[in-house]
Amino acid sequence: MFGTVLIANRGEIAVRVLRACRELGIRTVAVHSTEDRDSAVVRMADRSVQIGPAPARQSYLNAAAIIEAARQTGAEAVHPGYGFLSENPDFAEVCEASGLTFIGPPAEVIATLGDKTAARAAMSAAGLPLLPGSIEPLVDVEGAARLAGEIGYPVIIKAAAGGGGRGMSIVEDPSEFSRAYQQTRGTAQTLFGDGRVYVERYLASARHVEIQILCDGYGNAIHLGERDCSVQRRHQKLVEETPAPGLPAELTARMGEVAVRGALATGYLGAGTFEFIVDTENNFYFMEVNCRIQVEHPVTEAVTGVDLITEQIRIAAGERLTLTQDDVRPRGVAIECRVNVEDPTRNFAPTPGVLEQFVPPGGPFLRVDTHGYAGYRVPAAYDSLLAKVIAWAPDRAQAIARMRRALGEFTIEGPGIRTTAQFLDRVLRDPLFAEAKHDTSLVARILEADAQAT
Amino acid sequence: MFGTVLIANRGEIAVRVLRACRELGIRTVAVHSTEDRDSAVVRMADRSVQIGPAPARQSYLNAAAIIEAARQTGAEAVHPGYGFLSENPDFAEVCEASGLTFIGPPAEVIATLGDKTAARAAMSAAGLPLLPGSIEPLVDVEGAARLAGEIGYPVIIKAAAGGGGRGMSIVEDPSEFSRAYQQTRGTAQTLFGDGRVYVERYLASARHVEIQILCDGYGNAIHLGERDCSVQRRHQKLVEETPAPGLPAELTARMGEVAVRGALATGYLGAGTFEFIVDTENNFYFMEVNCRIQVEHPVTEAVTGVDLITEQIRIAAGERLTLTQDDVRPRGVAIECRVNVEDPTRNFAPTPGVLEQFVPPGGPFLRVDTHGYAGYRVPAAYDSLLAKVIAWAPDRAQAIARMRRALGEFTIEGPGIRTTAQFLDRVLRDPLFAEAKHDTSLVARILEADAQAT
Amino acid sequence: MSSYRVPRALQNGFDEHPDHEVIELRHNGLDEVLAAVRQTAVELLAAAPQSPSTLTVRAGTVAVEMTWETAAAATTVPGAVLAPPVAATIDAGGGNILAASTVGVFYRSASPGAAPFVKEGDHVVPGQQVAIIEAMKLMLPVEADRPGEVVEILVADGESVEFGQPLFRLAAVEA
Amino acid sequence: MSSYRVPRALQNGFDEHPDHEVIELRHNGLDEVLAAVRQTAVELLAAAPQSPSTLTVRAGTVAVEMTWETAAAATTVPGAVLAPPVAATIDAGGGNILAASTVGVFYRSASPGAAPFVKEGDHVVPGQQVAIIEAMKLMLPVEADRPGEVVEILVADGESVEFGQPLFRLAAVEA
Repeated sequence: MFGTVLIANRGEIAVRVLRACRELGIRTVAVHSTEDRDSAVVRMADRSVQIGPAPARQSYLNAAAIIEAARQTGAEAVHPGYGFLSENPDFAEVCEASGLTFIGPPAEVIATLGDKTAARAAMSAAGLPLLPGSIEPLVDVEGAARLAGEIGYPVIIKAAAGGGGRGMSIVEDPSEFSRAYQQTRGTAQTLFGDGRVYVERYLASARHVEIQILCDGYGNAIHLGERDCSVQRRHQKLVEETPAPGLPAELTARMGEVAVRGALATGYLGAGTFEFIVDTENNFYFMEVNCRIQVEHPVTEAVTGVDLITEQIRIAAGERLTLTQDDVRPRGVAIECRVNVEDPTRNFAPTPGVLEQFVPPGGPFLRVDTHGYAGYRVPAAYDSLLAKVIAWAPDRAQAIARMRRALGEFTIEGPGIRTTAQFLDRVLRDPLFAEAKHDTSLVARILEADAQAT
Repeated sequence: MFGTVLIANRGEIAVRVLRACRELGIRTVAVHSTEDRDSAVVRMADRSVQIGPAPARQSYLNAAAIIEAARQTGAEAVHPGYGFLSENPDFAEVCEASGLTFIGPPAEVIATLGDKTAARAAMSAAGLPLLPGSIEPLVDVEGAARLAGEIGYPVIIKAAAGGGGRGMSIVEDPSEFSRAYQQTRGTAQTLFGDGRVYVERYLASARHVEIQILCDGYGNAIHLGERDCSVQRRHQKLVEETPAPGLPAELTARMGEVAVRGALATGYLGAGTFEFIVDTENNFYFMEVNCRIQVEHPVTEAVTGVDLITEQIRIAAGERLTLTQDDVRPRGVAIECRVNVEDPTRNFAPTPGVLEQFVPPGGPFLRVDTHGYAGYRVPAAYDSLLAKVIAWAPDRAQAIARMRRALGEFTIEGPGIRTTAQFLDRVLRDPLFAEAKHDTSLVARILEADAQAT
Repeated sequence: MSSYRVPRALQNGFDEHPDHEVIELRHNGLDEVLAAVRQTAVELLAAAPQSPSTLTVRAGTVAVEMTWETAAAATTVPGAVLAPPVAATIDAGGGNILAASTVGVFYRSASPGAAPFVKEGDHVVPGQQVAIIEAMKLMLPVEADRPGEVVEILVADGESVEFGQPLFRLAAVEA
Repeated sequence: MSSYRVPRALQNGFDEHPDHEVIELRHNGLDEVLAAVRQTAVELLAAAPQSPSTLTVRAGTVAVEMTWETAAAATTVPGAVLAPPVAATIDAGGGNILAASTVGVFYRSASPGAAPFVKEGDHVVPGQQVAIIEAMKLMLPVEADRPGEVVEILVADGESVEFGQPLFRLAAVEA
């Protein structure tokens, strides 16, 4: 096992990784920008190194500074958390080149799965179901239009190098196709320096369901069930839960099997997530693989009892998976709510500032992961995620009741500070959500409804 | 289900009960002394009523004021928590007489089980194993001495009305017996106005293991496994865990069965605890029944997933147990540490005062139940229990590592404030505890060892 | 009624802390110590609300075990009973307030329709009954604890009051 | 070496926030908006550390989606590369301090045994090299950003430094 691990991240996930290291008896190094000098992880870590100014490019995205900090502190491994450099194959490569273990998949696996067309090709070869669409990038507009016709409208045109809801167009009608095609290519070229695009069937009503997997370096791979992340605002997840409500167990079991197959086919290592969309007829289609731990990993931990960060670290240290697929016995229901420092009444504008009061909820079957504390100044430079509240219960109704109790208890106050806690409660009490009849359009519906109501 | 419940307690358990009520959609009434005017439960409750001055006799033990507060607020039921009036049969009786549901067993059951000799008689009739000793109270010193001889020394003489380590004498040698007998009778008479005593075998090395039970009003009773509470300082529990480390599963299963039998035999209702001691040969003996929820109930909740307070309330509301014995499938290991506001270096003297900083630990598989908050003034008038930290893990070693991580994170600061957190860590890292070779003498051994070391 | 008998839990005493467990205890002049503690407890109770806990703690003997229980301990003094506090008024903020000594319902007159015990402008003398608080069907007289003029009646007839709630504002008068 | 190629994650861009999911997005002049945001990001980055996030957020259009990413967004400006920050010194507290512009190892001379670039008492001019910081085997010159007299050298030769760590104290001199 490693003696010292460098945590190349900030916020709640940095604290989460630190806790896992501490429980494993591993010394921790926190790297931070000038902006995060007083952050929770810096206070908790055994050592800390200031690696740059506020802008992420010069600090949390500054591979050179992070590698140098690892050298200075004698760290043997780097945990990238999520975001920042966590899915950067070059960073993974530099780590290995510098004699550091990158806690994640090998660089080439990240590279392949990070390229949408390459990932689609690999998964289709592994027999995973894909939305009808192109495997290879399209070459000319005529071929593209022909394919779109075969697929059937509406279709979506996506940049091969894209992601995060950028560089894509939904086309409802054939007459719009060629214009949208050219436009998307242009966008992709300017945005990503890579004009390759592909086209696939567009699903208006769908649910976002993902499978958590773990793979060791000895060909052992398991899945830890699914997460439903359909409650999103502009592709930002707000609420995640497991199991996926209303989906047949056989369906999610099958999704788990194919995810494991896909992982083994690509030589995956560590913790990863296979994203699928599920249509109204319960057909599921592979979307992409996330080569990192995810924000919502705690709901999986809550029902399985498996500490995913600890597993990541053990696998990276060369240990074998001690869990078999049979050992994974999910129990009950877990829901996560993301409490962001944003003002829902002002289009979710971030409200950075000082937290004069900060009292997270507590009590039975409740978990809070946060880097917040009374007196903490939430910087404007980074993500608005302040805390994750995770509630467990034997069934979904009780889990929702527990989460609503917890959100009500959460005290966060400071000049100009607003949070999404109340809005999350609004979502939880929405009939569509309560009856699990919602899809990815839920939040938009709620916002429209409330807007008209006022 | 009740519309409004009055919480006749204070501190962390009052907050715990409030959370359960809120999740059940029940309105809450907090009653409090002048001293607790700004307490957490008062801030959280839907309504609060000040029932008296600081001394418990005039507030939390003031049945008349509590009943009147219930009448004023339209409460339909009273949750007594632990301590105070929770095991007072007269209070249970007054509640019923006033048309309030007492959330606990019927008055007559509390009365029977509250009387040590009556409880011993009832349990021996139900076939539970008792330590060799007298069932009926002793009448004369000669008979007592004869019985002591038959039992074999050392013996312990206990007041029938006693409890909590008061009104008892351990006798090592027959020559001491009659003096100790007279002395104990005198103590019992002055202390409890009841001079009845009985004698039983005294075990020098023993473990304290208790069984959690639940009984509904329809003859259904289940047990939820055991708790080992052997880490005690002068009969005060410091650390509790489940399962009991090193005890064979068949043994604890048998203890569970006899506890259920004893509960059914006495017409028990609600949540209760059967206390046993287990000797070095794994023989177990019934000690007493606690007719209340206990401080350490969260460890049972952590491994079973059952919310014991919610079950108490449902049962009191006349609902049937939805759980069968087969549904109770404990998973992993849970440990609770009690963080008291005491100074271990000054013989655990309480250190009341203002908490200028109060940041409980968080993160995966961790629970904190507390009434503390930054700015809270810990009153001198009541118990020194400030927070309960509960850690869960798949195995005991990881649970201990997690607990030590959590205790290290816990920030509690204020003028004159000291806590037991560091001492608890000292206990957790003791080899005897780590190897589960400890008994109820562990804390005394540690304190002696450390005293000699300095 | 039953609540005025000595409740068994109070006879057992000391059970304010829930988790005493009886497994081993050396016999070391237990009753002398207990007697001392009981004596202290009684004296301290006679004195102001809090201090007992901290004071007995400083003893640093077996008595430490008992300090947390002081409040309850006091109730085990032979003869103690669980009765509503006597209705002697207590002083809550500003020496000119008569406050409720118990939770209950406030009545200004002995019976419906009867004349109120006092009205604004009246002068009262120590021990004079000025109202009734009904708690658990017991009528508890509220008495003035000092001379004064009733300048304001702060609670309406028939209203519920909690412990320490201001009932009357008095103005000092020449004796 | 490899870390100086444009990392793919940065080309994908905007992945600082981990949880964008692509399920539905109406096509509404996307690239114009993006162009505007990119432009803003570039300008803001040129300016001081924080503000970009808050500023672009106030737009209240699709652009809101992108504000959290500003820091990363800037790195996607075509031609951006992941190189150690240039070694122009920054000012950390008290206008008379030359501070480290990167994490690395501090060297006072060009090579072991060679004469130090500067010693206490020397006068330096803007742009004059005063030390080297080695980061990832790159030798990055540390240059004075203003004229002054070296009154104190705060780090020993060969010591590790973090970003913003004071290296030299200068005293102002007559120009």
